Amino acid sequence: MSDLKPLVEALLFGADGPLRGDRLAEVLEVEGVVVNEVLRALQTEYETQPRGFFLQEVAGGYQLRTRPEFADYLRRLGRTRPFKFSRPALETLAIVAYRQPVTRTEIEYLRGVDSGSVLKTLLDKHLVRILGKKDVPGKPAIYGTTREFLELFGLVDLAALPTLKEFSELATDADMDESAAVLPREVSGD
Amino acid sequence: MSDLKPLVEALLFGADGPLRGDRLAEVLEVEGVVVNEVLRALQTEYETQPRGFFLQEVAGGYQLRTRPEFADYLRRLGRTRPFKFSRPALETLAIVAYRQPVTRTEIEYLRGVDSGSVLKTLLDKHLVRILGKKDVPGKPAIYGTTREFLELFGLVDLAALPTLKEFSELATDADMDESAAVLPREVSGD
Amino acid sequence: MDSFSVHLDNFTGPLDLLLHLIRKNEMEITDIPIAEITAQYLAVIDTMQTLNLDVAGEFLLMAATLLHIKSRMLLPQIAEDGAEEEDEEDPRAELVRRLLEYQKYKDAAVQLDELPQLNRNLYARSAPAPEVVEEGEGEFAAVGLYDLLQALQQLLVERPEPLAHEISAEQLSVADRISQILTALQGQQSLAFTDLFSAQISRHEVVVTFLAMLELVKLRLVHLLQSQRFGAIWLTPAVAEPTGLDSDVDEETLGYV
Repeated sequence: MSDLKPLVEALLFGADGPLRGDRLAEVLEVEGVVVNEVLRALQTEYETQPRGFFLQEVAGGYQLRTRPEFADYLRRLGRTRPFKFSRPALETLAIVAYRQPVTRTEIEYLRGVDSGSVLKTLLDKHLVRILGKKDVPGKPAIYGTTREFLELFGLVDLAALPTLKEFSELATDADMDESAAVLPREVSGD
Repeated sequence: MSDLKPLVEALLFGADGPLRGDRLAEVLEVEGVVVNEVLRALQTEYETQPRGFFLQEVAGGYQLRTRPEFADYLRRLGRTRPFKFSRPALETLAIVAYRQPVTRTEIEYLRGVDSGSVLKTLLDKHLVRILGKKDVPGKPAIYGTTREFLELFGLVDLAALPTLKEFSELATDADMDESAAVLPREVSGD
Repeated sequence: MDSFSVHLDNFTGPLDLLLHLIRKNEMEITDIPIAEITAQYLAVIDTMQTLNLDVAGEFLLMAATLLHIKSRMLLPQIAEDGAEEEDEEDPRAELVRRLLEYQKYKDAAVQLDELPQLNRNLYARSAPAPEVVEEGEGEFAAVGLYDLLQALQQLLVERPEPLAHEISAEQLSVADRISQILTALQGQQSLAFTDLFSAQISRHEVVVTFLAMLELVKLRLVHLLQSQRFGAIWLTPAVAEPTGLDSDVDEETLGYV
């Protein structure tokens, strides 16, 4: 088992996306339980040792990612630029994520505004996809989130989305600050 | 010094190529000698610990690379690299999907280019199949999509293919709306 | 009232603006003082200098909704037999439901944005190890229906004729609506704004109607009057015979195409 650790680390390191446990088992020609054991051991190791990265369970697989506390420095490298979500984009994405499968009409009823262009941008960015058609008159397209969406937000699956708060009254401005909380963080390297 | 190790590891991990020592010093805002010390310490660590990767000095910089002894396993990962759709393949597939039953001549009329090899690839991939012969002079083969096509796109049946109408509505809205750039890429400040 | 300093650009939509006004005034969601909130809402709309029409339509639609609720609140609910109707739902109920529902997703959007995000808070390796980069063919890369549609769309742009029949987005235009309103007004003293809509009207039509109405006011073909007592909007013809104009309103010049 212990001699598999460096090898699994190498595979996680070399993969170009999250690696599924069963894929690892296939490549290593070992049982899935063995792989899971190694993955857990690595996870513990990265947590207890002072490392630059950790093992994240994401989109049904496992991926090595840098620790969030180093984000400022990595941004200075200027390698990949983060998405900067507008508030309409985030609202629309949240509705698609939580309500999928959802039609454009439903999104627009919830938001109270036309959401065609926002939806198109989310489709362009591969965060939202067309799942098919709804079996109602007019056969509107139904939308859902993608694997890339899970990867972007570091979610194992849709069940890992933060729990929706049910409101029975309006939150106060202190509970939910209009602008400050929603505006994307400033990411420039200054 | 020792607290810089995880951070330097994160930077080496996240960089998209070899990182020069002076670039690291700049990002970390420390002296070059400090960086060199940390790099040497990491190098020793990776050699003495059972790790999946090592630090290689390359092209005037430093890069984390998987250990050569794991190359065979990494190649196994590589062999199942997903088949990426080329633009001609996607175009041809779209025409077959929406216009089936369709002949090669019709496909080529729409695309304006020879589509024989693309069509062959799609046949090989079992995404397109020959439905029969068209009852016109020359008896050309007529093409349609397969069950695998439906599975790949997560469709119950062909009727679940979204119409172009809804799609063009999204596209038109986006063209009209100047706020189409809802997800501008962050302009980095350095 | 500092509601005049509110900029519409700061709000993602009319529900967002309403939420802000309600919170700012510390109003009770289950008992919104509809007259007050309507006045404040309209004040914000009025002070808008630059009108992004695409957005404005929806803000105006909400204004109409508020005015409608206001009039229903003032109107005593009388049933056929003259007795007070008790089962009648509060006219504000649907709006309250929508506000609460909207608030839920607005909050979810904030939570989503707070999640550690790839390439913002954490980074993965950008390129696979050299050993992995090797041309091979395995499974298909995830490709969405959207990509398929986009490929087709691109073809349509380049060669529009063959597949063009699939696009038939026949929707009511502002110019059409202007003609219809003028026709309806012919020979009338006035027309209730609500009479312009049937029960099953689509959201698109409501917005188009609003835009048409604004255009008619701008062209000085129609006056809008609001009755003191019920707050309903009435349309009255500004000219006796709006001849000729109902037939050749040019959509291009209106800028709504």
